[in-house]
Amino acid sequence: MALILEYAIIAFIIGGLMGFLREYRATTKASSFLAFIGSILVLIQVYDAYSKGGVSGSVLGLPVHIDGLSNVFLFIVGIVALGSALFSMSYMDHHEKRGKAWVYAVAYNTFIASMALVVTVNNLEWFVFSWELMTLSSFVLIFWKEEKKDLDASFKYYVTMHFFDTIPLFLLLALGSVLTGSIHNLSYSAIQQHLATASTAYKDAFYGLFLVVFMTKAGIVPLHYWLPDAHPAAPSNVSALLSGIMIKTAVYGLLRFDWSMAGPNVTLGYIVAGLGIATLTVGTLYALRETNSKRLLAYHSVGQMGYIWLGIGIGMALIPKGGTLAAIGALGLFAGLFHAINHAMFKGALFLEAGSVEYATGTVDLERLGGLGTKMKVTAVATLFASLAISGIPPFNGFISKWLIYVAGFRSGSYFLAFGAVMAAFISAATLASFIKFYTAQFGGEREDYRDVREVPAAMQIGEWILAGMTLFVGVFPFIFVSFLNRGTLAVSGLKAAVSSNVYKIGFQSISFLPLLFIILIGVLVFIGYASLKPRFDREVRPWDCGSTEIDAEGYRVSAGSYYLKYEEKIGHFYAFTDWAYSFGEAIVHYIVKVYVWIARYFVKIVDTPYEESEVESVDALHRCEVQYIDEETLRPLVRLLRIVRDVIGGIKLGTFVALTVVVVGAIVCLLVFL
Amino acid sequence: MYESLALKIAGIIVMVLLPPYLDGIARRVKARIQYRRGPPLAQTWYDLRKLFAIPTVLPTKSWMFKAAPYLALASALAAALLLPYGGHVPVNFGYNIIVFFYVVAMVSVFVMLGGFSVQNAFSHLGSAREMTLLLTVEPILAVVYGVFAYNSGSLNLYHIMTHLHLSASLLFAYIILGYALYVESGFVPFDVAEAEQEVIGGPLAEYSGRLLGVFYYAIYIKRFALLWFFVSMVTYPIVGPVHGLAKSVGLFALQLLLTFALYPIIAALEATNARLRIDHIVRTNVKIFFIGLGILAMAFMGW
Amino acid sequence: MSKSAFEVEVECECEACEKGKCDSADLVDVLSEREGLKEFYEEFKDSIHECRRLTYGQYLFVIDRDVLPEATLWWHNHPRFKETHMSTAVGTDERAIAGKFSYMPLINVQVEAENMDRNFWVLLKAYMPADDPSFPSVAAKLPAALWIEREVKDLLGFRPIGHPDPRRLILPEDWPEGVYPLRKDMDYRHSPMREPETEFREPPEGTTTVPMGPFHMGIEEPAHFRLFVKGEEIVDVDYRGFYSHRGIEKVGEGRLTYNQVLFLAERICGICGYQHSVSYAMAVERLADVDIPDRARYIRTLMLELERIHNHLLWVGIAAHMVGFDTGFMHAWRIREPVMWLVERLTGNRKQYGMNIVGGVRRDILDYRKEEILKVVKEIREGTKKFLDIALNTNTFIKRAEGVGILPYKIAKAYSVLGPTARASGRRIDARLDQATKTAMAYNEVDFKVPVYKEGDVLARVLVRMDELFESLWIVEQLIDQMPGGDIMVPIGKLPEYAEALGFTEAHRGEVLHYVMTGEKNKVYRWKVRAPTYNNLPAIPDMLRGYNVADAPLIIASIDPCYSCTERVQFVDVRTGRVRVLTEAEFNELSIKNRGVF
Amino acid sequence: MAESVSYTEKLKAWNRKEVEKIGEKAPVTTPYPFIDIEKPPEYRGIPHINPEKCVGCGACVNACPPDALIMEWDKEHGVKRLTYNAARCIRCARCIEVCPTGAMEPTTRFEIATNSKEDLVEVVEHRLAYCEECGEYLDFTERQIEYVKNILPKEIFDMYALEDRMKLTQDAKMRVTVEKLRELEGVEYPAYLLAKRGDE
Repeated sequence: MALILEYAIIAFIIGGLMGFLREYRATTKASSFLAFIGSILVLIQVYDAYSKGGVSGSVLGLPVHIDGLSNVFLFIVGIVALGSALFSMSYMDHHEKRGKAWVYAVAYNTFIASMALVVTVNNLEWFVFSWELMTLSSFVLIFWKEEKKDLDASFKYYVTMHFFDTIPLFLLLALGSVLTGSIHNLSYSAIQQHLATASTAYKDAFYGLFLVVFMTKAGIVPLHYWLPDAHPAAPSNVSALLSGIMIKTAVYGLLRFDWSMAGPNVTLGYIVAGLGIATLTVGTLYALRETNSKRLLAYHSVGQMGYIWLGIGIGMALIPKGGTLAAIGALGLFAGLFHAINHAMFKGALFLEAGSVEYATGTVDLERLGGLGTKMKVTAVATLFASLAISGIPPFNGFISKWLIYVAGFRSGSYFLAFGAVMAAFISAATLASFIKFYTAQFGGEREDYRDVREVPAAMQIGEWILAGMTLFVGVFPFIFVSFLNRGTLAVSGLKAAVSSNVYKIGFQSISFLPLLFIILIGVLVFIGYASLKPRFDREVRPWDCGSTEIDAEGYRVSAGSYYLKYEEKIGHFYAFTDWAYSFGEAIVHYIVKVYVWIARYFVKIVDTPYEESEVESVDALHRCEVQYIDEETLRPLVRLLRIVRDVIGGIKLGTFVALTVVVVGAIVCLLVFL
Repeated sequence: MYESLALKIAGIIVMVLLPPYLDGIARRVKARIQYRRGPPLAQTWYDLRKLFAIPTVLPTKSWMFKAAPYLALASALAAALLLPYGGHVPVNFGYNIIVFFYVVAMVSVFVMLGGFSVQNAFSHLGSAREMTLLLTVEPILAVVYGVFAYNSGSLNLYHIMTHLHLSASLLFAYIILGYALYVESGFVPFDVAEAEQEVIGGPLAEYSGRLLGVFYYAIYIKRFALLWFFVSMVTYPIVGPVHGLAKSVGLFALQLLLTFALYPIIAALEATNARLRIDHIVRTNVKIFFIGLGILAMAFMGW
Repeated sequence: MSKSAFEVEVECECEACEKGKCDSADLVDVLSEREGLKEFYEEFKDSIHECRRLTYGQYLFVIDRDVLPEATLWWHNHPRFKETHMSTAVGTDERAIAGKFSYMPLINVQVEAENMDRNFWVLLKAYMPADDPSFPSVAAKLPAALWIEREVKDLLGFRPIGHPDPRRLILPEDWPEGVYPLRKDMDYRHSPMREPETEFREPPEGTTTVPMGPFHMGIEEPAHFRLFVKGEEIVDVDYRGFYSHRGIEKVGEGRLTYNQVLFLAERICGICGYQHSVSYAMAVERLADVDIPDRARYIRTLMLELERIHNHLLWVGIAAHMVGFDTGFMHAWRIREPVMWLVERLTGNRKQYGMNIVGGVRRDILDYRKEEILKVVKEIREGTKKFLDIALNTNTFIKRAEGVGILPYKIAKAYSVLGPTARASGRRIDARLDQATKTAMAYNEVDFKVPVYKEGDVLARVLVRMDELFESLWIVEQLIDQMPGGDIMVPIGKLPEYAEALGFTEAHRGEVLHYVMTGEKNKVYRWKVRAPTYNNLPAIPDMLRGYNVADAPLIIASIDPCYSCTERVQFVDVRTGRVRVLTEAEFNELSIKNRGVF
Repeated sequence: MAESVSYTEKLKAWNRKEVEKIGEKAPVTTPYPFIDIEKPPEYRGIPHINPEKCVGCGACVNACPPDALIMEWDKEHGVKRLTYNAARCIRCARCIEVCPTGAMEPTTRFEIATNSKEDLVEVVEHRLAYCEECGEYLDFTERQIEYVKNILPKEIFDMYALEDRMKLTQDAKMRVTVEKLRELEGVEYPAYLLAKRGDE
């Protein structure tokens, strides 16, 4: 049976082929449009699978099964890709001077398609294949801009992924083939069956390796160090995909493999919850002092990932206990999934908005931005919605899922998990602080620099508003997602969360919230207040500056870096400690790179290519080398071909070339594995 | 049915009319402590009436500047509507302690958004201080949720109020709650956000006339809501489940009485303290947060 | 008499000298009267043109302008005279008399702390030719001279060569170049034409500019502190003041008689007016060489101390208010109020007593009022004790005051910081005892201690002031007890022409200094007023740096700044002698008419 | 002073605290604009010119530091105008001290807030003495002359001679003197006197 997903994937492939249009704008617009079509098809597939209660089939020959859990994540893929694709149509004009539209077209569509496959395929081999494809295409997109620091970030990303993702995944493939006795029978059900009877050592290895894989991808502390560099490096529409979808695939993997496949594990649950607590604290408090808007958002991605992991951890830890606690655990799992969806929406919207500001002003530096509120009203309101949503202000969607996480945490009866809820509530305030800064530094006040700024094109506005509007819509009508999500929890744990919900109410046992009533009440109260105390305005004046003459208006504001300096000073020990941990992570990457280079040199010795020994010591040295991949000798014919292509297509930069090569190499490696 | 309606209406009347009078009481008490005569009790109302009559001077074109006071007022009223008045809740949109505090926090959020919408360093400084204050109070409140949830087995506001059982950790939690509410209300010594001598009114520096009046009104109602929450948390566990008109009215009277009794104490505390600096407050609150974690541990140990 | 005996027992042996009648004393006698004078004379022998004693304890050297910095620094950095400081300087348009301009630093030499018979004033007068009024700047090496050199540059058109910060200080930036208000030939028609453009320091990178003033809750009078902050921390400060410059010195010169100037002097400041009044009267009495009756001296001292008492209470109230401790404010002012009532009964007014006249006082203290004074003193002592008990036990207040706004001793000395601010930083100075106040006041006949703290923070300033307050109460009690009988004033006839003298008191903020040079017909030729805030304010940026925006009002208030004292624009019409305010139409007319001039 | 208590007694008895009847712990503030504030009897308020006593000598004008008192001569109308402006007054009471006739009277008034500035101005007009000889007004007022006549010791001065010459302008005086001299000695006008008059 042909799935709608197949058409979606085909749409993405065509989108990638749009790279053959030589003209920049035509390429980006056409490929974005096809990505848009593909996203809509994905969403139709989601609805189809939801209404049918799970579908199986094959997509281009790959075995696919869409159950409740897959469906949740497929929805995330669809909705964020939809907004991003619409946004890209105009946004990509901003990067016109960089050229290389075809690289973008290929990588962007490959990226979305691979993520759609990651969450739907029904076989570990194909999972690994799509996963690597996702990593590679995202890698290409991250350094697509080819600025020095972007290159560093992308290498950091790639090396980290290689070491903590690819290697464990290949080990897992080996483990799976040992377990099932054949490399060709790695479907999820088969592994599950064999795993059920396997020894604990197998299971532990399984748990541990997968945990590392997904921790890295999700940016969980202490393996989050790549994320705040990698996400801002990409163009904003891609950042939205990275933060909105890609790191969620790690959540999918966690649920699919570490829970659904291997069975729930209380200890692992506590570990996951603990990692979640650490992550949400570190990520958000780091975001608090960030002044680059995209880095800030990237740190928040880390922080919000912590929330999701906390929710899942609560579920994993409590469900095996049974009874009331299992119900609370199911609520935690439900809340975690819900937060994943919500995070995709608001974080997608926020990255798109950061892109809009970048598009309009050319900068993402919060220190230099300001006064856009009166110029870019539509973007401003969208940002406000998304900011309030991520800060968990009712009645936006972020509130509902965070609140359910608190409820699950406080009711868990475990000090550790309750502590998690306390930290979550605290971090919610920190998120608010950070987003008050994020919003007001860009849109508050008046600034002369940006007097001529105009609102971004309609396509971008619509792209933002699809996601920003969803934050409010889902916040007011959360019930529409309850059964959808409950299918997910059912698929994972076999339990439904006992969330009571109807059109105007969502709740758990006697704790409930009536978002519709709330928003109506606020509306009515604002109306009453406004009607009875209608504002009357006098003249317009300059802001009060104590009567001093000629105060420099540009400097008459608190710059984004100094909003919460006192607070940051007071919790300086925290920063010092985590900075240390961060540099430790950096050091690890550094040594891994050294090992890789050493291996490369070893290979080089074997095949006797002319490397200058003294030069190849670090990533930077690798940059400088004309030839910098280790598998050159084995792939010599292909490289030759590509070189010819490079010479034919003049003006392609080295980085692009490398990227392309790496994609091809990765694909070939996967093919080799598959065979 | 009718009695419920009557009490709800009484509650709404109280929340709308009483807050400025409470401020009037505070002013009288402060005046007495300072050996002054003090203004009439309705002085705050007179002030508000005067402010309402004056048109607002606009320092910016931003729509947020104009909308923020009304949103803040609506949030404050919404928070107050969520509390029980003699056992009856006027509008119940969230049977939930967390919802209440989030809605209260929304008042601060809109104050900040209003303050940040103008190009004025004083507004910005004040707003950033307000946020820092919120940032340090929130974890303390979270600890209190934890203790209450564990103690009563629910996060439902009324379930908590009626199912609390006495323990050492609960008493400590009450103390911490009182502290957190005092801080969140922004009374001296925690009035750093609007410190007149330092940042000339902070987020409200640019507001004038009617919009300023609306903001003040919202802040008075917010303070009232927080106090009323505390009063309810004290009275309900004592009185127990409410049935019948007499008991409802009695409870309502008790709540009112306690409010009137507590406000002078607050005023006295305000009058006998100097304003702290924001770093003092952060330090103190972080300390109290760690103490709170200890109390939470006590609660989970069953003490 | 022998020279050595002269040195040791100068007061009892030379009655004439004590009264300053030693005009005839020769150079050697003059130089041997005080320690250090001879040493100085030897050092700068070649550059000293004239050396004379003006009056008891005030020595004038006329020196070359080239050695001004060396001479000033010689005294200031003298290893034995530790607390010596440059009080201020006077620039005079002496073209009418000597055909030259003069610039004269006034140095308060402290040989021994609290010994008014050994300490003395040194006035280093340097003449400058009328066509080239310039002198080498002292300010590069001595921050105390920063402001005064900018002031003479503004008001008299002198050029301090090598000044590190030659921006305008007193005149607004739109004031036309080449018009110097304190020159005798100043044309009154010149007036500002444009919107003022003020020069400010460039803000450091990445900072927020917080304008503290001119109209700010935390500053009672107009002054503009431009704080450059990062977050809440103050990185740098710039100051612009003199918004309330009233040109009082100019008004006093030439037109008014010496007794009328006295009333003007009293109105320099709202709360320390009597200090100014006494200082001025003292300066005139000293140059006229008049001894005022003992009873007048006692009454003056009594009033001065009463003023100090209520000013310290006022200040502590303000300090409490600055940190939001309004109860402290209210109570401090409530305790203060009986003093005001008392003073109202003694003099006829709450403030601006109008009690002084050159040569004595105008109202006597009647006997039955003595009881009342004692009653009030008792009341205040009890009230203040209770107040301090409460305030110093208010944790939040102490937290705000402790360790905030620290002014190290070295900076205090370099800026010649005065009064309680200096004493809180460890400077042991008090003009009541340090210099010869015995001709106008009775401090040499009462017993009291000068409290000194070393911490240098705001709390130390609070404590210094409170200790002083109790000392003042004790002084008042002694004065009442010892009050001699007799006249309360002596008439003063004609003043000598072109005589100079200094008058000074220790106000509650520090040493108030009045320099008077008489002109013809009992008028004042040059009158220079230096309020203590003038020396304390330049040190404020140093106190503010590194602290928070929240601390700024308290730190600024902690020196008890009085801007109107410091900034002494109204227009004086020279023909009618009447102060008038120009209407806008007149203003425009003037600007059209005088376009050619500028 | 209608009260039976003597002024000194009143001075001694005056105590603001008792006047306001305020106890130890009671508020110290008063609802000021609604009640009358008791001033101490010594209070030095704005002075007031008693037109009956004023002779228009201008001693106060000379002593006044802030020019609150101004003297104007209006020779056309034969009026000398003493203007006192309370808005300018600094209440130093120097005028009271120097006034020879006690016309400047101290008051305890301190509230000078008003809607119109004219309320603050007191004007005393004196008739200038009239020169019987030349018909011009003198610099002095009639009262001044009366006053001088009263205080001069009659046994020393020849009052009649004085009265003759007092009400003359400077020029007239000179002329009279010269005429008298001529009467006595029979000489003509000195040349310089004639020349000067011709110039004018």
